Amino acid sequence: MVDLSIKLAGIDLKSPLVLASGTAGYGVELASICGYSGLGAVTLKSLTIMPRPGNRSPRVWETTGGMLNSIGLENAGVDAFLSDFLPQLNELGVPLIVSIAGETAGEYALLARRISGAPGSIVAIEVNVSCPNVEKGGLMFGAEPQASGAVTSAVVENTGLPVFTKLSASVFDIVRIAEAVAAAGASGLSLINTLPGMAINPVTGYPRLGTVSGGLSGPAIKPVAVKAVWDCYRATGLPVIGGGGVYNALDVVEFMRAGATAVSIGTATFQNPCRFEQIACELPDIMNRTGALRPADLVGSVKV
Amino acid sequence: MVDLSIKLAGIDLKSPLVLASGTAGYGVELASICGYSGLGAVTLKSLTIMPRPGNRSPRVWETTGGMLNSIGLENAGVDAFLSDFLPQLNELGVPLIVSIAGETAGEYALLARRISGAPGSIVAIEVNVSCPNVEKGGLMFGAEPQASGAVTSAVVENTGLPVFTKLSASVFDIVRIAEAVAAAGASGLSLINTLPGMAINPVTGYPRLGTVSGGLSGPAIKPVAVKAVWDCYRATGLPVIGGGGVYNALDVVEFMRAGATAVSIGTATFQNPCRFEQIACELPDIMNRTGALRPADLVGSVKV
Amino acid sequence: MNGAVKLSGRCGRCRISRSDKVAGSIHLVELEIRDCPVDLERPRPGQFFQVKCADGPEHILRRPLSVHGITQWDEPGHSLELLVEDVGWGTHRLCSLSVGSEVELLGPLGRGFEMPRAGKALLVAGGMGIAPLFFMAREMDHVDAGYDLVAGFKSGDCAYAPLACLKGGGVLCTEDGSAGEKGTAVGKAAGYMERSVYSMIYVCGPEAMMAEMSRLAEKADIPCQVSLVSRMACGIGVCRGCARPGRNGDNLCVCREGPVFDSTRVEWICVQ
Amino acid sequence: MNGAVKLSGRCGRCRISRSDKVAGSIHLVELEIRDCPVDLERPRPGQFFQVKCADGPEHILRRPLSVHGITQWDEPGHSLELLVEDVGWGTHRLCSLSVGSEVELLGPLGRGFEMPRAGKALLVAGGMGIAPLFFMAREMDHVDAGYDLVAGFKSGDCAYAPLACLKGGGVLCTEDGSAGEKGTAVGKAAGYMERSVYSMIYVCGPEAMMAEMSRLAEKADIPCQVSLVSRMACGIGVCRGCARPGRNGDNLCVCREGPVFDSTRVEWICVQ
Ligand SMILES: Cc1cc2nc3c(=O)[nH]c(=O)nc-3n(C[C@H](O)[C@H](O)[C@H](O)COP(=O)(O)OP(=O)(O)OC[C@H]3O[C@@H](n4cnc5c(N)ncnc54)[C@H](O)[C@@H]3O)c2cc1C
Ligand SMILES: Cc1cc2nc3c(=O)[nH]c(=O)nc-3n(C[C@H](O)[C@H](O)[C@H](O)COP(=O)(O)OP(=O)(O)OC[C@H]3O[C@@H](n4cnc5c(N)ncnc54)[C@H](O)[C@@H]3O)c2cc1C
Ligand SMILES: Cc1cc2nc3c(=O)[nH]c(=O)nc-3n(C[C@H](O)[C@H](O)[C@H](O)COP(=O)(O)O)c2cc1C
Ligand SMILES: Cc1cc2nc3c(=O)[nH]c(=O)nc-3n(C[C@H](O)[C@H](O)[C@H](O)COP(=O)(O)O)c2cc1C
Ligand code: FES
Ligand code: FES
Repeated sequence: MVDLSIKLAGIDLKSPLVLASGTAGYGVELASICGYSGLGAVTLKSLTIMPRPGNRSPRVWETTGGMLNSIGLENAGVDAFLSDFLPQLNELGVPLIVSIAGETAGEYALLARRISGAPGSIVAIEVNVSCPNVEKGGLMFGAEPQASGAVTSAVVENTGLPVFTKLSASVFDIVRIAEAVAAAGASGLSLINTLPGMAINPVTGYPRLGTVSGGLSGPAIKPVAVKAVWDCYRATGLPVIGGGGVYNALDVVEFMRAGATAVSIGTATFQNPCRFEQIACELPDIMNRTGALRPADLVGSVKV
Repeated sequence: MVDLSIKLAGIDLKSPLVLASGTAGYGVELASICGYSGLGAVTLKSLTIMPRPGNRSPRVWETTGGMLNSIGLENAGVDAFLSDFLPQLNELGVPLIVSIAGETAGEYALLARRISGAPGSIVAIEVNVSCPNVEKGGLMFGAEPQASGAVTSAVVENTGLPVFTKLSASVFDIVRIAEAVAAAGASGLSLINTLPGMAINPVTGYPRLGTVSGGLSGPAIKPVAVKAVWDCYRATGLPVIGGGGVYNALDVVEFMRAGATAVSIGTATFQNPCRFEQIACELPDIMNRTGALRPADLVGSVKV
Repeated sequence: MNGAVKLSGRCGRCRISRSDKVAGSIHLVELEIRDCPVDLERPRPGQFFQVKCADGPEHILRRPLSVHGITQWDEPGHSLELLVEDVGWGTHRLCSLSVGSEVELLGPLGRGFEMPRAGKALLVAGGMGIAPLFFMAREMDHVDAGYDLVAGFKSGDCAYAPLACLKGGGVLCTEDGSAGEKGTAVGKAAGYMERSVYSMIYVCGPEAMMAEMSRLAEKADIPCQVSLVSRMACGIGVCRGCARPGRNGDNLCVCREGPVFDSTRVEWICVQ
Repeated sequence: MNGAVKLSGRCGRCRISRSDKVAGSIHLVELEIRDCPVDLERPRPGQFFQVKCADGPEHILRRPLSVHGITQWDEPGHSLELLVEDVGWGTHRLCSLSVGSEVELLGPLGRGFEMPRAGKALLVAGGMGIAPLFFMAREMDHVDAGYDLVAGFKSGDCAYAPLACLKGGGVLCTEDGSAGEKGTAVGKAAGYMERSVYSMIYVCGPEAMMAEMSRLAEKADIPCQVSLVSRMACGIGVCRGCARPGRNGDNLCVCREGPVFDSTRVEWICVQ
C-alpha cells in the first residue's frame, strides 16, 4: 500500500496534490462538484489588498496543448476574502495555501500580516512575484533576484507561516532568482507561473485576448516547468511545489523525480474539475511501478 | 491573384516561407523529396568552425504539441560545408541563409568571413547566439544584450551580406536584447530559438534526452514566439524572420500580423517533409480572406 | 434568472445517438443520457453544458454549448440535444464524431431564462441563438405559455428553425430573403412589438443584435433577458475567464451568474 | 547494406484494410497501397516507414515502423503489413484505428538488409525484432535462399512468429518456456551456430541482445548485420536526431545510413 502523505516544509499534507492558484477560485466552488479527498491543499487565487476588476474580455484562448489567459488578478481583495470566503473554507477542512500579490514590497508585507492573523485552515503563504513592481517602473518583481528576494523577506518578516515564493520561468537564469529567494528566507519555492504569450486571429487581425498578451499554461509548457523544478531543486535544495502542465499521475511522478515535494494542478482542472481526484486514484499504481513507497522516495530521483 | 514575393532586408525572395535552421539539414536532403518551389529560402543547420559530433543519444523526445531536442550542433564544420555541400546547393538555385555558431566573438567573425567569401546562392547570414560563450564562463551569448550585440558586430564587420541575429525567447526582456542587436548593425532579427526544457521517464527515472535537458519547439511554443516577434518588431522596426510552432498557413499569417516579414518552418517539417509546399498552396487563399494583396500588407498588422 | 444557483452540474460521459447536418455547417447532435454514470439534473432553457470535444492532454478546454432540447427526461432513454455550428476546431471535431462515439459533458451549468409569469413573450433569436430559444419555446409549449418566436439568419443555407412543430406563433427571416421573410431578426421583432403586447422579451444572438434588442425593450419598458456569449475556460465560476463588464462597473461572470442576464445589467461591447 | 541510398521515399495516405491483435499488445496492421496517390517504391527487408499516428498540430513526430510484409507489390491491390507493439501513445493510437481509417506514410526509408550472396543465413529476432526479420525470411523464400530463423520472446503471451508458413528452418523460444522452446534468442542462436555453418547473421531486437549476438558473430568471424533502434524526428537524414555513436568515433545516422549496419560499425550503448 502506497502512503500518499507528505511533509512540505514542515507542513503535514495527506497528499502531494495541490490545486494551483487562479484555477480553483476561492476553493469553495469546486468543493460542490468534487470531494476534496485525495487533495493535499488548495492554493487560492492571488489576493491583493484592494479588490481588482481584472482585465478586459476576452480573457482566455486555447492554444495547441495549452491556453492563454489574461484574467488580470481579478479578486475580491483580502478583506472580503477573510470575511466572506475563509469561514466557509474553514468548514471544508482542506488545507489552504494563500497566494498574495502586491505592487510594492510594503503591500506584500501588509498582505502577509493580514493573512497570518486569520484563523483556520491556512497552512502557508505563496508569494506571486509575477506582478508589476510599481516602485521599479512596472518591471515584474520576479524578473530580478534582488526584487524577488526583497519581496520574499517582506513576507517572511511578517508571518509565522511557511512562505513559498512562486517564480516565473520566463527569465534567463531562474536559479539566480531561486537562490536570492532562498537567501531571503523562503521556506520553499512554487514553480512555475505561466509563460508570456500572445495569439492573433489571422483572419481578422485582432488579438485573441483583450489585453493582447497573456500567460501560457497547460501541457505545452510542461518541459519548461520540469526543467525549472530540477534546476532550482538542485541549486537550492528547498522544498518545491512543482507544476505546469500536469495532466495525469505520470506527470505528477515526473515532477517529483525532478525535485517537487508537492505537485500543483492548474489548467487540467478546466478540462475536468475533478481531474485531481482521478489523478489521486491513478497515483498509487504509478508509484508502485516505480517501487516508491511514499512520495518522498521519488523527490529529486531523476537519474542524471 | 496574390503575389507571394517579399523583400527581406533588401533581399528579394519569391515567398515569405523559410525553412528553419537545424530542421532542413544542409538543404540537399529535402530537395530529393519535395520540390523547392513555393519556398523563399532555406536556413542551413548552424555551422561551426570545426566539425562537431553533437550530443549523446537519445536526442529527441515528443512532448504535448511539441518536441525536445538536444542535437548539440552536430555539423560537418564550415570547410566541409563549403567544399561538399555548397556546390550541390548552388545547383538547386534556392536562396540560402547560412546559420553560424561560435564559442567566441572571434569565431563568429571568422565564420562570417568564410561564408562571405563563398560563391553562389547565399543571401544572408543568421547568427545563432544560443551558444555557450566560452570567454564568459559558458553563459549563453543570447542571454545578455552586450554579448548579443558584440557577436552581431563581429559578424556585421566581416561580411557584406545581410545579418539576422537569432534570439532566444527564454530571457526576461527580449526587447533589450533586440535593441542591442539593432544598435550593433543587424539587418534583421530571427525569432525564436527553442525554449530550454526537460522530460523524465516517470517510471524508470531516466531523462528522456541523453543530455538531460534540451530545446522545446513546435506548436506548443507558438504563443511565446508570436509575442517575441510582436515585442521586437514594435521596439526595433527591424525586419523579422519569425517562427516557432508554425504548422499551417493560418500560423504564417499570424506571424506576419505580429511583425514577421518572412516566416520560418521548423518542427512541422518532421511531421511532413513537404509541409512547406502544402503551406505555400494554402497561403494565397488565407491571404485573400484577409484582403491582403501581398505579404507586406500583413506585416505588423495586428489590431492592438 | 432562474436555474442552478448552486453548482449542481456533474461530469458524465454520453454516447452520441444521432448526429445530422441540418443546415449549412449546423449539426444536430443527440446524446443518450441513459448510459451516463451520473444523474444529470434536468436542464432548463438557457443553461449549457461544457463539452469535451476531444480526449487527451493536447485538448485542454471544453466548449460551452446550450441545451437545444431534451426528450423524456424523467424516463429511461432520455436524451439531450445540442445544435452545433462548426466554426473552429472544437466544434468541428464534435460535429465530425460519428454515432456511437462518446463525449464528456459537464452540466447543466449556469442560470437559464426565467419563465414568464403571465402574458405573452417575445423570443428573438439571431443565428445560433436559436439553440437555447427553441428549447425555451418547447418548454413554454409544455405549460401552454403564449409566445412569438422570431428566428433570424444571414441566409437560407444556414437557417434552421423548424417552427412548424411549435405551438406558439413564429417567423423565420433571412437578411437576404433566401428563406422565410426578408429582414433582420431585430427588424421583425420591432414589427411584432408594434402589433402585440409582450410581458417579457428573451434574446440570444450576436452581440450587436442583442444590444439593439435590449435598447428596444428598455425603451418599451419590457423586461428583457439576454443570453450572453463569452469565451470560457472552467464554465463553473473558478477561473474568471468569462467575466465581462456589467453596466454598473461590476463584472458579470457569464458561466455562473449567467449566461442569461437581465438586459439592464449588461454593458455591450465589441467582442472580436 | 543494400537499399535506398538516395532518398526516394514519398509521402502517401493509405487506408487500413486490416488491423488485428495477434498477441499480447502486438497488432498486425495492413495498409492498402492501391489508393495511395503516389507510387511508393517497393520496400526491402529492414527498411521502414515513418507513420503519422494522429493528425493535427498537436502530434508532431511520426513513428518509425519496419516493413513486416508486402503483398502483390507489382499488381493493383498491393498492400503493406506492419507489426506494431502498443508501447506508448503513438503506437497505441495506431493500434486503435479501425479498418477504413487513413494513415499517412513516409517511405520506404533507410537502408535494409543486404541479401546473402551464398550459403545459409542465421536470422535472430528478439521481441519486435521479428517485424523486419520475418519480412526478410519471406523475401529469402522468394529466391530460395537457405536460412534458420530464431525468434525469441519474453513469454508466450507476447509471442508472434508464424514460422510454419516459412520455407526456412526456425524455432520460437521464450524466456519462461511458456511457448515454443525455453531459452533466449541468443542462447538458441549460439546452439545453431555450433551445429551449422552460416555465411551471414542478421539480428534485430533489444540493444543488449544485439550487442551479444554481434560479439558471438564477430568471434566466429561471420559477417553480421544489425538493425538499430533510435528515437527519430525526421526519418530522412535532416535533423540528426537519430545519430548514435559508431565504433570508430563517428556518428551513425540510423534513419539514413541505417537502420541496418554491419555489426563492426556499432558502438553498443545502454539506451534508456
Ligand atoms: C453559454 C454559451 C452557449 C453557447 N451555445 C452554443 C450552441 O448552442 N451552439 C453553438 O454552435 N455554439 C454555442 N456557443 C458558442 C460556442 O461555444 C463556440 O462557437 C465554440 O466554443 C467555438 O469553439 P471552436 O473550437 O469550434 O472554435 P475556435 O477555433 O476556438 O474559435 C472559433 C471562434 O469561436 C470563438 N470561441 C472560441 N471558444 C469560445 C468559447 N469557449 N465561448 C465562446 N466563443 C468561443 C472564438 O472567439 C472564435 O471566433 C455558446 C457559447 C456560450 C458561451
Ligand atoms: C527503424 C525502426 C524500426 C522500428 N520498427 C518497429 C516495428 O516494426 N514494430 C514496432 O512495434 N516498433 C518498431 N520500432 C519501435 C517504434 O518506433 C517505437 O516503439 C515507437 O516509436 C514508440 O512510440 P510511442 O509513441 O508508442 O511510444 P512513446 O510513448 O513515445 O515511448 C514509448 C517508448 O518507445 C520509445 N520510443 C519513442 N519514440 C521512439 C522512436 N521514434 N524510435 C524508437 N523508440 C522510440 C521511447 O523511448 C519509450 O521508451 C522501430 C523503431 C525504429 C527506429
Ligand atoms: C486562468 C488562470 C489564472 C491564474 N491565476 C493565477 C493567480 O492568480 N496567481 C498565480 O500565482 N498563478 C495564477 N495562474 C498560474 C497557475 O497557478 C499555474 O502556475 C500555471 O497555470 C501553470 O500550471 P498549469 O499548466 O497546471 O496550469 C493562473 C493560471 C490560469 C490558467
Ligand atoms: C532538431 C532541431 C534542431 C535545431 N537546430 C538548430 C540549429 O542548429 N541552429 C539554430 O539556430 N536553431 C536550431 N533549431 C531551432 C529551430 O531553427 C527553430 O528556431 C525552433 O525549432 C522553433 O521553430 P519550430 O517550432 O518551427 O521548430 C533546431 C530545432 C530542432 C527541432
Ligand atoms: S469560465 Fe471560468 S469563471 Fe466563467
Ligand atoms: S531522424 Fe532525423 S536524421 Fe535521422
